[in-house]
Amino acid sequence: MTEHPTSFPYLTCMLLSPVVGLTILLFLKEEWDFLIKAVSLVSAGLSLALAIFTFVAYDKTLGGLQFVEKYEWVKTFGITYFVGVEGLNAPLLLLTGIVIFTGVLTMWELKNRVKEYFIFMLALVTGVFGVFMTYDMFFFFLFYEIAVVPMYILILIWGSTRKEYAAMKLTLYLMAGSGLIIPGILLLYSTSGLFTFNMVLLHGVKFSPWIQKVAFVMMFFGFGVLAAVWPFHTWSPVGHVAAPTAVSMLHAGVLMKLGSFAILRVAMYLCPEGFVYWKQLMAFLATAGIVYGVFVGLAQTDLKYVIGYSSVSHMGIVCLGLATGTVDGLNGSLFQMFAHGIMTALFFSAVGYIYDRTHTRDIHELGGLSKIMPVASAFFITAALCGAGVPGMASFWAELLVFIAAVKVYPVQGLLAIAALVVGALFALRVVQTSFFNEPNPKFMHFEDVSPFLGLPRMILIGTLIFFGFFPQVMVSLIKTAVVPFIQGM
Amino acid sequence: MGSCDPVLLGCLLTVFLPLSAFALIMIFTWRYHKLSMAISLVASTIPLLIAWYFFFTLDVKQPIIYNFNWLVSDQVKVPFGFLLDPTSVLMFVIVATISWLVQIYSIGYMGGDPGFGRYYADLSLFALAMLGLVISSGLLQLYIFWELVGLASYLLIGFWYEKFSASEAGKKAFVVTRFGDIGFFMGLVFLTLYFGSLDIATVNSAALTAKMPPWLITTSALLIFCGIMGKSAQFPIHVWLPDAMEGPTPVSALLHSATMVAAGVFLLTRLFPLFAASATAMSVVLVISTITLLLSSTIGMVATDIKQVWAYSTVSQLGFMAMGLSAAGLAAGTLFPGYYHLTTHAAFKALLFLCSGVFIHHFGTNDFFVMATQGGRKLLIPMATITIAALALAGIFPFAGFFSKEAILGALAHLPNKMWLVLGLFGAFLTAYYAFRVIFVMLFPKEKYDKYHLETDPHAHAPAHSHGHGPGPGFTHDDAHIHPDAKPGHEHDESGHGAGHGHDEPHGVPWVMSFPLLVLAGFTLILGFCQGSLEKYLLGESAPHHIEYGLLVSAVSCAFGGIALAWFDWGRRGAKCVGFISYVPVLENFFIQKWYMDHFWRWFLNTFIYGIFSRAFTYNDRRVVDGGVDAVAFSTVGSGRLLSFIQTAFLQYNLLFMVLVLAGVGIYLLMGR
Amino acid sequence: MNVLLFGPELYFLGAALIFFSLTLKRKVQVKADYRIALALAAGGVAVSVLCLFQQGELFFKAYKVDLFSQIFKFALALGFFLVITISHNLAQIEERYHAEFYLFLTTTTIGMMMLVSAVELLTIYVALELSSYSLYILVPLRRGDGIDVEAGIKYLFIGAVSSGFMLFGLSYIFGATHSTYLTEIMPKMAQLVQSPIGVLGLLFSLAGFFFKLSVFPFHFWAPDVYQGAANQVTTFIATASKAAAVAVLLRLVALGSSYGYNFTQVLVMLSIISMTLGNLVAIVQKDFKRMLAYSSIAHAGVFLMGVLTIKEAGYIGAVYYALAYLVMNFTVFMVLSEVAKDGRDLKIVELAGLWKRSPILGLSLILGIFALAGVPPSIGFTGKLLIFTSAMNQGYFWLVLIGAVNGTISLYYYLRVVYAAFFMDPGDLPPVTVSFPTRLLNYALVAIIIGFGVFPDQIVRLAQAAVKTVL
Amino acid sequence: MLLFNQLETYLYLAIVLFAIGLYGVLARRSLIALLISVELILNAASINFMAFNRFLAPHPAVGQIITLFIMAVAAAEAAIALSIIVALYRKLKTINIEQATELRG
Repeated sequence: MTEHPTSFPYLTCMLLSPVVGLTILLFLKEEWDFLIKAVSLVSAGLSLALAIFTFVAYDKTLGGLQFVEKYEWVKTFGITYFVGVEGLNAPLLLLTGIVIFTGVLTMWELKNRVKEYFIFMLALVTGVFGVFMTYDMFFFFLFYEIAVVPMYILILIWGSTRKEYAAMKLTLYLMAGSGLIIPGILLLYSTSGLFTFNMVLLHGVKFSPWIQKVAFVMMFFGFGVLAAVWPFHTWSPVGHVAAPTAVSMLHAGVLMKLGSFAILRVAMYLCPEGFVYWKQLMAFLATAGIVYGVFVGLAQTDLKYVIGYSSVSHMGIVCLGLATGTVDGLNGSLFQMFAHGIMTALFFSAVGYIYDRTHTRDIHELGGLSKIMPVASAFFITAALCGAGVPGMASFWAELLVFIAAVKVYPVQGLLAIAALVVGALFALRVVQTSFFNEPNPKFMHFEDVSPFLGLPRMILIGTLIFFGFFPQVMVSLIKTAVVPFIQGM
Repeated sequence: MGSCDPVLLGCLLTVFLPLSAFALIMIFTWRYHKLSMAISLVASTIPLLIAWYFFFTLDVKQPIIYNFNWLVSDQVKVPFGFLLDPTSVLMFVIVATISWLVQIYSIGYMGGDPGFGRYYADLSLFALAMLGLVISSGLLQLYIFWELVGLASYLLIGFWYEKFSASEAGKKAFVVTRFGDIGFFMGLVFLTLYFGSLDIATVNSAALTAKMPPWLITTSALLIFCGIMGKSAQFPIHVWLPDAMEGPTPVSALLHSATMVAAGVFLLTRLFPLFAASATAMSVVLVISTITLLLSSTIGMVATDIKQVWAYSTVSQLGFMAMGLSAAGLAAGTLFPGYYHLTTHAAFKALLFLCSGVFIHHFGTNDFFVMATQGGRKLLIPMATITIAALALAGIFPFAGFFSKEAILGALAHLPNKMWLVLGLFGAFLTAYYAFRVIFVMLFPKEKYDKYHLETDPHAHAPAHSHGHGPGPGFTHDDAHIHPDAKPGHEHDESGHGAGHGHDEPHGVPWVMSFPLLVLAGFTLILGFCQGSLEKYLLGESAPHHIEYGLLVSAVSCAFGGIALAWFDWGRRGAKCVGFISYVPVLENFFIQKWYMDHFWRWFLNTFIYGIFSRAFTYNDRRVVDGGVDAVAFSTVGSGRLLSFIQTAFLQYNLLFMVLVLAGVGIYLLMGR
Repeated sequence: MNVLLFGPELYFLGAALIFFSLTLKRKVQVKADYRIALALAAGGVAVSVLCLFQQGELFFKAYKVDLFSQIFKFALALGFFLVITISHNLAQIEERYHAEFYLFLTTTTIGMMMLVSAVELLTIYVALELSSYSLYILVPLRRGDGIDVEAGIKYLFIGAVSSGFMLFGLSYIFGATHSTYLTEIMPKMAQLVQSPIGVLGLLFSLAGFFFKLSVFPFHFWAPDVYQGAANQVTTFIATASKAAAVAVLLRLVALGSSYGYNFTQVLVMLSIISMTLGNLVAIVQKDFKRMLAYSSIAHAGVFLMGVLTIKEAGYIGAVYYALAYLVMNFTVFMVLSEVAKDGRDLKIVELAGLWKRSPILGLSLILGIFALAGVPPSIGFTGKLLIFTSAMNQGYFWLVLIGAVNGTISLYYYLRVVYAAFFMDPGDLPPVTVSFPTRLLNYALVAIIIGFGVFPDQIVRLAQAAVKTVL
Repeated sequence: MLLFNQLETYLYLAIVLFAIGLYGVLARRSLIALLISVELILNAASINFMAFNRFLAPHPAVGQIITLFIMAVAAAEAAIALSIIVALYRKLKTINIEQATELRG
């Protein structure tokens, strides 16, 4: 992979702007509510701006790794600070930027322990950015855990339903995952003979098949936990239900992508033979997740549970795309990561708004909301339609690519997954109809609709969805620049 | 894409005007009714002009194709483009015209409705999707617009969403058609596996299909036909269409009679060569369409809701078109008869609906018995036009329906097995009967209707069933998807669009509503005589038109027979006003229950989707998967509690333990050396 | 001879004398004693830094001064200083015993300092006993209703028995190699592990050091002593003495390039059992100090993992982690003794609402806890990862796997602390007032924990240089 | 006379002594007895040192020196142990280890 060093450390700035933000927050007073929010919004906005910049400024004709920064970190152990942007992570950096920015806006009404909230949220985001941009396994894992752990406190303090249980479960589950990841990573490190954590260098090493199989399966399950690969998904609905709005947005929108991205970036990238050996299993689990998710979601009555299970299903699609190991599949998979991230963020922010008003998420209790707050419902319905794979939304293209690729490689699983779409539609519309298109619930008559300011973040998300729904090529052409060499390298 | 080519420009405008209209209204102007209406009208008028311009001036003997890359992944390539050939242009004209007329009509019909703006936004969305579908150059693009059409229909059917049955119907429509679309999509995937590209021209090129393995052709053709079944409401997934009548009547006229449901048949014609390449597929199509024809016409005989009657007649006519096409495919015929019938049907069925719309709007009921008793025939224009339309539907010379039906029966006649012809004729007979049942009732109202009507009001039947299959624990009423008796009731007009208008208008019909009627009536009259030219336009040459008199006679006699029977039952002075069918109560009830199709699907849904899969998976998720995780956690803590007993309070036990372990290790080392 | 070679030890000897004279005077001046102690401790740190790069041998080669030893002497001096800093509220020790407290703290520090640079069996033994005996006395110094003496007596006897084992083992080693100098024992190690006497000797003599490090099965004293001793004493045992134990263990194990398969297996097993047992039992603890005791047992397993690689990388990891452990463990104990002003044993639930009662302590606590749990960005994470890495390099796949899984288990009880501190309602628990110096200390600790976690390079280089002198 | 000129004799003696000491530590309940047993263990070690020194060691005095040291250390240990035992007696009114069972689990 060719590396093009950068003139200005854009990525480091992207990484540091949340850090700086939270350091400033540390010294602000709890009472300066607005200032705190403003600071976090600025730092989030800055990183969003940089993310957009890298997304746009990435030179597709040049390809390879761009904006590369590389410093010796710990020579003795071959740790390097090595960040860069390519087609694989550019969309995800953008996704992170958008979600965190909208997330901060969404939580603008937060009253309780504002300062700490934004501190932890920014810490989490730092981790996410780091994972997406780094090419050194040490830092990869470091950021990975930074991204995972603050979730515990975020859910614990600002969460809602069964939060103690959910927070503990989620954290331990993910940590158990990293309990598998560490040995996997270290196995590669120590058997490579290079004693370096630099992934690009490790990619050059030809590991013995046995090592690859072991390392791959460990990392697949380790990261798979975070990607809610069936049957390691149960933390996700519980966690999402418990988490506060913006955290659910970040978690379902971005963190789950961390898992799938890590599977791609570390497991598949470093152990191609291991991937070939295990991909049948991957495909099977992915399909199971897709089908399973929709069917279980069909029986849920809590909006967030419904979304949680739809995420399980959609992440299954991502995983299926990865399992195909074809250019189309990977394009679709990465596109789906992006699209689903935005979509779920929209879902949760819509639900969050509704929940803050009505204090219920029971789909029967909120009937006919679209009479009372049409805009808020419109947000949710858009997301639901996107989830049902309606054309004109970004996720449609992603699913299209994945399914076509999947049917080529795994006809049975592919067709099953496609068939699951019917239930998917049923499941989305059931929720929409029950909680929005119905007799309005008199209890909620007095609630007012989304204010333009609070509507802004949701509009941003919808805009993104529709933009990429109409111009998918913008995304795919970028992703392709990385995926094609990736596949050839495997 | 900023090309100066006027044709291309036209195509682009056709797609992007409605799109922008939809966006504008949805985002900004949906609060301002008049403005939204204006925008939408503009955005539908220009495509209309373009359509007719193309139709008359453009020479499309050689298909005109534009393609742009929309999405280019590795092997998957989705072009965005336009294909202008006779088939698409004709459909283009039909769609543009009727949607324009309906938009005009809706000004009167929907006036004063709170959701007026949203209504027009949805109409624009539909126009966008339908037009895009018609002139799209690739199958994937077609599929995309196909889905969008479904979305639009979902929104429009559920337009009065605060009425539960309406939103139910919308969801039902979406899901059921989606069910077919999945098949369509799979078919496309299969085709891509073979062709790589899904260019319609490529797929249709006989050379390629010849090389294709037969099983692949058959499979993909049948899968695609699933999509057609969904959209064109063929048996057994026709169930959504009658419920779709929950939507506003103009919507029913536009989507659920003239254009959208015809999209399925359009696709059939679009891919006629592909289908024709597989006899198996075509015979399946023939069987299914025949069943559809008979089933729906029989149900049409007993329905008392005027829109239901026309809905079922639509289903039957669609079946009839499919019959024509498949027969042609089997007997090496042309796609003309089916397509021709599609055209004429679009005209007179839209007319039927719009007329009924006038009545409904005026009397505030859907029940034509009530309309009749309240003096429906006083409304002259609609009464006249509806009669014309009914004549056309029944296939009486010189109305359009006559010619197209002739054509189709001709195609059927070419089949070696004459049974199909007979069935077709029988269908025609039934059609004539139920059409004129309505007409006669309206024309010659009798007093006893109310009594009769009260007796056999379908509301009196079925209701027990609908909520009878209680969705199991955990599934509450919102899961009751398919209401066997989800029919638009009277409450519709009170709660729904009746806001502020309806009965109070003095009399007659606003011009915006009567004008489209007249136009359509005109079409119904003239279309019949354009057969030759249309055929020439479509196929390039007009086949020598030898009329088989036997067939002609039998057909006409069937039609008149039906009308006569209807007259005997309903029209003549002192008629018993009971359908002949009621002499066989079992059969009648069977028909009234719509062959129990809804009950079947309801049962299917409850048993399998909700009952077995969903519940089982949920249980598994709670107990097995999640339970396993929790079990691991608990066992960890438990083992900690157990191990904590090693640390006794008593010093010497600890020492003993220590010494023993040390001794053990020592022995291990000494042995292992 | 160059006096600087023996600098730190001499300094602390002097300090011990001063404290001894303090014990003699009639009237009790707590504040004055504290100030003197603080000054002396600070001076000790300074001296140890001054002598950091000394090299040489003393007392007929029985005493080796090299970077390795000096680093640990610095660590010990630092630990001593830190413990003194939190000794401003020795509520649990009677005023008239404060001077003794300082005195014995100093002597045990001297003992450990000698321990880390002793390279002769007798010296090691004496130094070890010196450090241990002072602690034996420190434990029951606490005023209390008997659990202190109970802890003391248990500590003493477990210690005595294990040192008995050690001595017996040493005698065998002496017999097998005819020498008491490690430098002379080293070459003979290869055939030593062949003879039964040699094996037993080695095993038994390790007992004493395992006891210091509280490795299974010599861990029994840890929970009782941690809980029974005064908070400051516990802090010292948990930080400085751990570092010393790691140091001497590294030095001793470094002797044999290979102990043969079985012996290594034994070490692996002990490491695994220590980690697992410690973590599992810690889950069910209610008392904060007792929980930390079990966590220290678990950490002993981690240290052992680093030690048994007997490779440079592993040693670097161990040294790094020892220093890290000193800092992060101290951070937690500091919070503990700040919250428990009256020096009582703190139940975990008594941390409730700490974020509200004292945000800065809350911050330090969460960072210290996360560092102990090995969560980035913290020295704990980096150190642990370095150790795991080197262990993996030696091919201990399962060991690393189990270690990683143990990390997950440990997170469970660490998170319970976070839960208490950040979520539980303080109820009527009083707010915690933090003096300005302590606040500074907090900031410094936080900075160290994060800073050296993210930028470990300097420490690693230092450790590398140190390890080179041992291996 | 041969018996006394063999290393093994002393080694076995030491082992026996060690075993007795260990047994005492594990079996007796009185803290004083425990202390005595610990001393026995130390003495066993001393005997080893002496014996090895006498029969094998190149340097004549090392073992004896070590033994001297051990004696000194043991003395110190005894002092400390006794003081703690006294403290224990003050607080628990017993020197029976069975009574000191507060800390557990």
